[in-house]
Amino acid sequence: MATAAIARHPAAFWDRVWMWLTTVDHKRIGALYGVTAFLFFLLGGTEALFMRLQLMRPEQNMVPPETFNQLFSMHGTTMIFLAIMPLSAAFFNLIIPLQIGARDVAFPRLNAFSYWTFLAGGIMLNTSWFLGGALNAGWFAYSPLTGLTFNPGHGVDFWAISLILLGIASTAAGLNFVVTIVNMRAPGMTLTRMPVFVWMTLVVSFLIVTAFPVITVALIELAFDRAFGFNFFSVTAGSNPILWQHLFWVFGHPEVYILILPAMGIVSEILPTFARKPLFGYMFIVFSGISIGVMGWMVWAHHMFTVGMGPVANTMFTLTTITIAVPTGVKIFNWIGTLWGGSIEYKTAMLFAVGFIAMFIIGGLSGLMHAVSPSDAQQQDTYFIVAHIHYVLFGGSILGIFAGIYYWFPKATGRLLGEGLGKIHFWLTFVGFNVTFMPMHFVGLNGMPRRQSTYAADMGWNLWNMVETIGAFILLASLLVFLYNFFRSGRKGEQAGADPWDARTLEWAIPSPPPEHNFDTIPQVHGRDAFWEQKHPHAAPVPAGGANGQLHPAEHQGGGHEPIHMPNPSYWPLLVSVGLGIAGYGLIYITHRAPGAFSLNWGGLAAIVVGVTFAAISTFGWYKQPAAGPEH
Amino acid sequence: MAQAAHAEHAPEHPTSTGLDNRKLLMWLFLGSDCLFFGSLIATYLINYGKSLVGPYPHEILDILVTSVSTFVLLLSSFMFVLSLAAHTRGDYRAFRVWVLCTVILGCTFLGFQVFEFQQFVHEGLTPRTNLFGTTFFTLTGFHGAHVTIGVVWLLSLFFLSLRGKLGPDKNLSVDIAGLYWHFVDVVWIVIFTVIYLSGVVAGTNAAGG
Amino acid sequence: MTQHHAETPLAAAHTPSERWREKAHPGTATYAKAAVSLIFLTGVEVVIFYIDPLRSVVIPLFFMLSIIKFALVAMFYMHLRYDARLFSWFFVGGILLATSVICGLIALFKTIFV
Amino acid sequence: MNGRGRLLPIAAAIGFVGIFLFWILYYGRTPETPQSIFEAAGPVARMQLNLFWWIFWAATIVFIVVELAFVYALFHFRRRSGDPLPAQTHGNMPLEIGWTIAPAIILAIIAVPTVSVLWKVLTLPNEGVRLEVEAVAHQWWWEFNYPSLGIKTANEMHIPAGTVAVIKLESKDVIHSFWIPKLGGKLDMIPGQHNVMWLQGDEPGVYYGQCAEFCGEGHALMRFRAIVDTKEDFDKWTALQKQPAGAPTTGAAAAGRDIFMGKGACAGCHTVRGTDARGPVGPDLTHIGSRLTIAAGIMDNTHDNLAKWIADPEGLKPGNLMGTVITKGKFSSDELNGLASYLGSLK
Ligand code: HEA
Ligand code: HEA
Ligand code: HEC
Ligand code: CUA
Ligand SMILES: [Cu+2]
Repeated sequence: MATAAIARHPAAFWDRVWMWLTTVDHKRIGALYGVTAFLFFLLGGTEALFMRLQLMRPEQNMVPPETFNQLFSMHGTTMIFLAIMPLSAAFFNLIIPLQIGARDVAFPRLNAFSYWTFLAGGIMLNTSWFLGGALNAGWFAYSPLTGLTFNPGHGVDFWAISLILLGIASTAAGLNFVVTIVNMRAPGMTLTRMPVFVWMTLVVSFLIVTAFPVITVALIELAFDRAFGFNFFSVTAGSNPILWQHLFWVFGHPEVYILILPAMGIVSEILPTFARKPLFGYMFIVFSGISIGVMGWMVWAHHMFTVGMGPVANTMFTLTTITIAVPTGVKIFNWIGTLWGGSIEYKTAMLFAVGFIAMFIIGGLSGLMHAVSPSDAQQQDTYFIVAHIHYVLFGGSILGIFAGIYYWFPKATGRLLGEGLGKIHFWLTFVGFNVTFMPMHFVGLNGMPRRQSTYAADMGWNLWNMVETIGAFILLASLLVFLYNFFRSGRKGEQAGADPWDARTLEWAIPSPPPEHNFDTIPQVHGRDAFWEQKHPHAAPVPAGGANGQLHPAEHQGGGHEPIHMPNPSYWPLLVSVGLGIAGYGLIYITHRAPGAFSLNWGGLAAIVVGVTFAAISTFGWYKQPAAGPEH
Repeated sequence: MAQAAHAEHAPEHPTSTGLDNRKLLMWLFLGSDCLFFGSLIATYLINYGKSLVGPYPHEILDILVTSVSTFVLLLSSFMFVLSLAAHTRGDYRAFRVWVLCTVILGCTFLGFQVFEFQQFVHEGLTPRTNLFGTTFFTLTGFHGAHVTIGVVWLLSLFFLSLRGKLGPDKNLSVDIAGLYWHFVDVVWIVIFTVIYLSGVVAGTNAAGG
Repeated sequence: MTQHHAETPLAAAHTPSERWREKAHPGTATYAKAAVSLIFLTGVEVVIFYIDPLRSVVIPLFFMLSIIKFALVAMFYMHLRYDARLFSWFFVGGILLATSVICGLIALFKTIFV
Repeated sequence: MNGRGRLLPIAAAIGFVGIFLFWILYYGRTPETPQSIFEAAGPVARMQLNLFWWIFWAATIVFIVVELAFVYALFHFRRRSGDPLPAQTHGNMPLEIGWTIAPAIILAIIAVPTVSVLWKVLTLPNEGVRLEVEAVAHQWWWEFNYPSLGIKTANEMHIPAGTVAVIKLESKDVIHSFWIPKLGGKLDMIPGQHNVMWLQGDEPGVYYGQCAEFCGEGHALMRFRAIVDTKEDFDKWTALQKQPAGAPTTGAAAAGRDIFMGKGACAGCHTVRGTDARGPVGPDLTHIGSRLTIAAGIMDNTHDNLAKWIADPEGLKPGNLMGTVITKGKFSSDELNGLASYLGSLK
């Protein structure tokens, strides 16, 4: 950006680096999350491109099988844990405090800790590429393929330990956001007045804090088996390797709702804004979100219809799974209800939101087809599943996230993303997406299993695989357009002003980008769509209390001006994360091992001791440092 | 995370629910930790009776010894409520005495555990021996780790109080540490029932007919 | 949750700590009673453990006793009984979820523990 | 209303939905491919396919209705300059109830045939003739045993038409999945757990199968054939398989046998019944000459392909066990020729 200025003042550059390293401001942390996660998204996409190149034609040898296996394993893991989740976290950070009228999250330094730990986990996971090979067992890493016997390298260890780190980061963030949303709302912002995005974040945060401990346990068990020769998943010791699958999917299914609900929240914000109508059936959208979260816990074994659980279990899980279509349908129908009778303006953000709905329906319906377990026996582990996951994850989460990027970019930066390029980006994405993933339905039903490093030429899959690869390159083009737009608009995009979309929620009431303390005075909220009702008093239903629907500062005890305490910048969270990272590497290399023979690796142990000590000392520093600074 | 919660001593803002952020965080964390232990317990139960070689639970677990250590942990919880009460009253000397008692009892519990582990290894049960060993050491080991963290935490309260840094405004910090400590206690209640009492009974039933 | 939410200037009269001190914590006597009950119940558990004729029925009994112990600690020592309902929701929610996962998995693996 | 033409929204909606329907329905017309699920050749696959169509049409109707309404709204309610603020509706109770109940009814309709098929597929039929087969998965090939017939073979499963095959699935290492799309859906092969599935082929024919659970480096190359025979052919095949291996008839084959039993070290891993080769590690080769394919269905069983395979197993199937011992360049082309002749003669 201000490259010239920096060249002249190197000190200013380091000041800025320092500022970013020690920041506890939720907006900055959100930006860090966003940029980092987007880079990981591009990395995961690049991995996908290599897979598509290999699969472009039958019987190719461009990518050797072992590399191919690492590619899809890392692609899945990266997209889910390093791209979509942190991209959602970026929005939580940027938007939630603004939407609930708060100055920051409940625990700003814990928030910084979440980010740095996420970064540590992401870096650790990807360093495995250079340290002997990455995970090669698929993103759900079924045992016993991950056991030492079949997988002597370190890829699985890297995966397990970095996922534990990512789990710590996510759990910390989940705890933080539950507390923030429950406790930090502006006066008058009752639960039923919270924007839907806030609601979905709340549901997701609950899912995170409850689901992640389960995978953490599974990962610990896996890591212990591999590092110390424990027997959790050892068939020869009498254990049942299916336990891994259960633990993974007990987490894994809530996880997919962790991935989709934020996007649903984003879309629920965007539709009313551009249709200029309140969200249709607010309470129903909220309740369906909650019930999706709850029901998401009861369906995990639908990923295991073919492991031979028996007819009773398959029936149960089939029935619970298809039931989820009901609350999801309620959401979709209410979104259509929102558009119905509206006055819809197609800005790029709206295009992406609309694309989300159109594509998610397809993905949801194919999900329903998997849920029917007898015919899923023909679909499970084929490209039909791969089609489903991309329709819900790309057509759902990613389109929703892009909608959010276009929508909130002006709030975060003060500048609009270019609309012309935005529309090109959207249409390239939309077309490229369908060209890439729609044919996967066909090859899947024509019997192409997933995770194939190559396939025979006589199977009838050649044409569509070629089409899919072409689609993937259209997606590449669309992303290049987006990147160009992003950098161009960041520098010389049109000035946005506080409220470029004539929007509805509190974040648009303050300048763009928001001042460090967000709100000069904490607003008093009198209704849903608090800001909209201020701008359009005649449109607001008259509140029972006879309040005039105006946004005005909360009357505080003294009635006067409230002192603003901003949290101090702090490097302690970063240092704790660094400590954890060091300890993590130590754990990966804690033993020299071969099946049946383990000996302690002193280097690994030393790293653990150093890392833990470092983290402990930093925690103490954190503890000693006062949280809030002097008055502003 | 526990430390983080503890460390965040923001000035008291009024919150939407009137509840303190840190306390809310702690309770939520405990709810989350339930799932952590729940998964470990599920692992234990699913693998129960699946070990191919001994030693089996009923051959090796000593109910009497463990009931003593259970007793010790329960007592430590009692000590801690007394110390919280003392702190609330403003009686910091009593507070320190009770905290120290709690810590000592916690360490005693850990001592029992170390002793037990050593004993088992001696009798040929390591985490590598069989499924029982694997699941038993992991579950009780993670409980022990929680206790250890609790001991460190309580000790830090003790020293803070010695240096006069745990005044009336820090009552909540004591309260929150207590929640954690009692949680560790209730988890042990479950473990004692599942692994020790029931596990041994079921084992002898199966073995003895 | 909602009932804790004051619509107007928010709980302004109370600082949070006052709020939860409102309902006084139980006194030492109550604590002691709880402690005695806990120790007593543990004693009962150990005793019935050693009564051979009970072997076949004793496991549900263990579980009942431990639930009571659990509840005693949670209600009195963790003063959930006196504190805001929200705390109980968080905690009980976690417990229920964990219990259902355990039960679900046991059913799926058809392990008849005990 | 005049500013808001109805034609465009309707056309757009139909166009959009039409494109997708075309895409989705297209596969109904894809050429018959070896692993397509659309050509069911047995009762299990047929039940699953019928159910598939049932739910497919249900989903398609939902898709058409919802997307039509959606795209119609997108076009019909687009903003025109000078639009007033639209009516600020907040919801509608009857609608909400309606669109909660309607999907529930559709789901109930789906659930009934689902559960009925589910039980039929997952419980063994207790009538009719049955044949028991044991399928054992290895990284990355298949072993087939017929305990009642005393037969052991590899990579090709023969079953008689019109007979229920009860297949016991096992694995010797990691999890694999047994799948012959035209005969029925897959079931996993899990070490330490014995899954049982049943299949039946109506008509004689060769059906492609493939391992469907990711099982490591060679997963993509872990294929097999299921051969449904007429009753007579099956009996003939059975009789042949029970025989020990025949002696080599040509000179090249005899030379090949000597290498096989001797310096080639083949006998350490492979069994050829009736000879000294009793290796338990690799596929049973007693009647390799009678198979259609070699190396788990990745190549036709020809003399050249056999030679190619023995020359460089690692190159053809990276990571496989045979390649750890039989490395490239180990054999001269004469030796390869001999080995291939010998194996080819083992009809
Ligand atoms: C964002 C993530 C996301 C979302 C939202 C979903 C949503 C759903 N998923 Fe999906 N799923 C994944 C991500 C996701 N999934 C992933 C990543 C995998 C693969 C993992 C792997 O193996 O690698 C997977 C795999 C997967 C399987 C396992 C398949 C197999 O391996 O054999 C199943 C089986 O039941 C399934 C079902 C469903 C269902 C029923 C829904 C439902 O929630 C969908 C509900 C939506 C609708 C139904 C559409 C809209 C509704 C209406 C318009 C109302 C009217 C509708 C009717 C009455 C039918 N999914
Ligand atoms: C959010 C999740 C997400 C997203 C967005 C994607 C995006 C894509 N995915 Fe996939 N995918 C998964 C989640 C996701 N995926 C999961 C969970 C699996 C299962 C894994 C498993 O089996 O274990 C899977 C599996 C999977 C497979 C199956 C592999 C197999 O079974 O063998 C394939 C095959 O084509 C594929 C392709 C793609 C493609 C082409 C994209 C494209 O949309 C990608 C588009 C992105 C780009 C094209 C990148 C552009 C790059 C740049 C612009 C870089 C420029 C660089 C700089 C400037 C530095 N994915
Ligand atoms: C280290 C063990 C080992 C040795 C030695 C070995 N093989 Fe193999 N062989 C295997 C395994 C394992 C397979 C299955 C490979 C696969 O398909 O994944 C196999 C497969 C084959 C096949 C294909 C079988 C089929 O059913 O399709 C042939 C033919 C074969 N080997 C011939 C030979 C010959 C000839 C030699 C000696 C020159 C030899 N093998 C030595 C292990 C071995
Ligand atoms: Cu065997 Cu895949
Ligand atoms: Cu799922």
